[in-house]
Amino acid sequence: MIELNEVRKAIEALLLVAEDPLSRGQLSNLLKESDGDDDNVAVAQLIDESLNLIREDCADRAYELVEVGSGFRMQVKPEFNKWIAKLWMQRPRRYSRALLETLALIAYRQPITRGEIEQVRGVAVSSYTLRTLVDRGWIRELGQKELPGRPMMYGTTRYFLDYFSLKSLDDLPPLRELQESAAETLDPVPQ
Amino acid sequence: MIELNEVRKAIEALLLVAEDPLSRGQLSNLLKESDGDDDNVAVAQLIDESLNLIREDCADRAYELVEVGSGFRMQVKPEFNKWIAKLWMQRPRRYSRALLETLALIAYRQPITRGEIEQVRGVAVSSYTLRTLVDRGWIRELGQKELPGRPMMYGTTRYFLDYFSLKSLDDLPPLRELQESAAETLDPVPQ
Amino acid sequence: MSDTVDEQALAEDSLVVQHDYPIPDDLFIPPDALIVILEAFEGPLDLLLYLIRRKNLDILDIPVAEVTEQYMAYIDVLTSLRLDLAGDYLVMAATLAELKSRMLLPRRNEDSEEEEDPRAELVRRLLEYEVFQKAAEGIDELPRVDRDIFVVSVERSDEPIEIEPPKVELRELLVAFSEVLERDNLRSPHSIDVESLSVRERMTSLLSLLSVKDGYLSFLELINVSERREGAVVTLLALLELLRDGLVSVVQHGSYEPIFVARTNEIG
Repeated sequence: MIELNEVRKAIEALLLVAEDPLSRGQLSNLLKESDGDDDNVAVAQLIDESLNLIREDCADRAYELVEVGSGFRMQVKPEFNKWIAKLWMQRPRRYSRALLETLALIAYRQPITRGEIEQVRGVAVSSYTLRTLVDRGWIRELGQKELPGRPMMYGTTRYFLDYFSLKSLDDLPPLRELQESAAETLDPVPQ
Repeated sequence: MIELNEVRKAIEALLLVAEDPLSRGQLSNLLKESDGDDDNVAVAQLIDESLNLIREDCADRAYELVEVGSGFRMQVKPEFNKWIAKLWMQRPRRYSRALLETLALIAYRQPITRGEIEQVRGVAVSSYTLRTLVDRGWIRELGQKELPGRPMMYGTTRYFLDYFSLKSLDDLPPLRELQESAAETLDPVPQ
Repeated sequence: MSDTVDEQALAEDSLVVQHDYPIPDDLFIPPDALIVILEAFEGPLDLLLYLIRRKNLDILDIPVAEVTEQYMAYIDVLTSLRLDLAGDYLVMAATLAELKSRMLLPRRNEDSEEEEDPRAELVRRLLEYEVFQKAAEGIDELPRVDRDIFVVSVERSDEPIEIEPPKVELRELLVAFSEVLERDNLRSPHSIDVESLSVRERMTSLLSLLSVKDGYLSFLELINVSERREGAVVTLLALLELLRDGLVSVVQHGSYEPIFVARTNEIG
């Protein structure tokens, strides 16, 4: 069987890399396999001791060990949120191309379903994108279309018009004009 | 100005959460803003001291502080990879020789056009290969070359360095050495 | 060789071939194996390098006749299997044939004492290609994120962080739209309808009006008198669009009876 300090570090590595929390059971499986016939009780004890060590060890560190519903995970202590907020603010404050294209398609082609957006864009539209647009108040659900699967239709909101200073959707440049002029007159979006 | 231990933990928090490595400049901006008129030199020194503290601190830990192309990141020490391998279900992707050779040419000969790559490889470079490399974020278009047809030139990205754990392009395995060793095994050209 | 084939599958094959060099010396090669081998070569230079290395030939003093013969034998087999040969292979075949004939010609020592070896250009290309073959292997061996390196990523705590959402300018939206249309045109060339946006907008507002009122609305209720004739036309066109899409249904109990409009589906 592996030694306590080794187990502690192995668990540390696993928790720091895992995308989801890891339960005691998962940890035990991950650690046992290496030897084969470890004593279950002994392994469980070793894991508990390691988790305690890690917990103590985090006292003077920016992260902590937290137990949530599905197991253990490492997370940054809440008092460091202000730094994280700054980091996020510093990031290029822009929406992704996927999001802008989705919004543009909804504006010009409403009412439009997710499938129809995907057809034009040629790639999947993430739920996250649509949720962001709804949260931002730019689009809304218009009801389901009478098609197999009853897909939701989306359209723009009044707030969308306000935000972009449009009196009505008619103020959006007509497609043909847009296509002709887009390449020449519109500079690349500044980064 | 903030106290060293506080800076250390803030940097720790930032590096643990950030999706990409953070450069000294980014760290400095994040830490300075809070006060406004901090002395740049003092901040830089504080950051360096903190980074050293973090580095020392990792001695008995499963992770380490590493500097790559675009800055600093925390990564699991290689000796703990065996534990993660069990957790990590996704099998590492293997890349075709076509893709790797194209990438190698772009890395060592940038800026380089598709035509120039084809000349060396003696075979057409598929758009698929280039697109995959762009999608992976390893290469980018650098602009068109002033030649007939204005072909696009390609170069590697900072992300390429990060992904392959290189601090700079100088860290690539030296090419000239390869050439010499190739020449050594061969007789001189008969005249 | 074009790599429209699944790159990943190809990668596995090529790696195998690269290390094992499985072409047997005798002439018989199982056709299946040959396809794999064909796909494993990255083009004529790769094939030539392989032929040279396999026989331990001196790359700087290539016996052109011998190599050409092997290369052509290989091409013949491929052709007999009716595999689509990339043009590059045929170009190389022509180059080799030309080299072979030039090597047969006696060297003229009149003009220059050291006339360049006719093979020089080919040798230069082979050496250069080999350098990058090795370089590619070198890159493949570099420690790689998610294969050899695992970056630590820790969640932040669940306490919300207040962040102002990014601002967007109308111009950005227009660029996004023209880009998506451009891509769409490239993929499936079809003309884009120039529709009146006011109709689209009206479709949206009719739909939400009908969902709010849940039930039937008379056609006249949908017409806003203050919008005058143009407004009525827009509403009518929008209604027709919605009808065509099966999103609304129109009911009239008899001639001259009021026309009612309803959403075809109940929104839950």
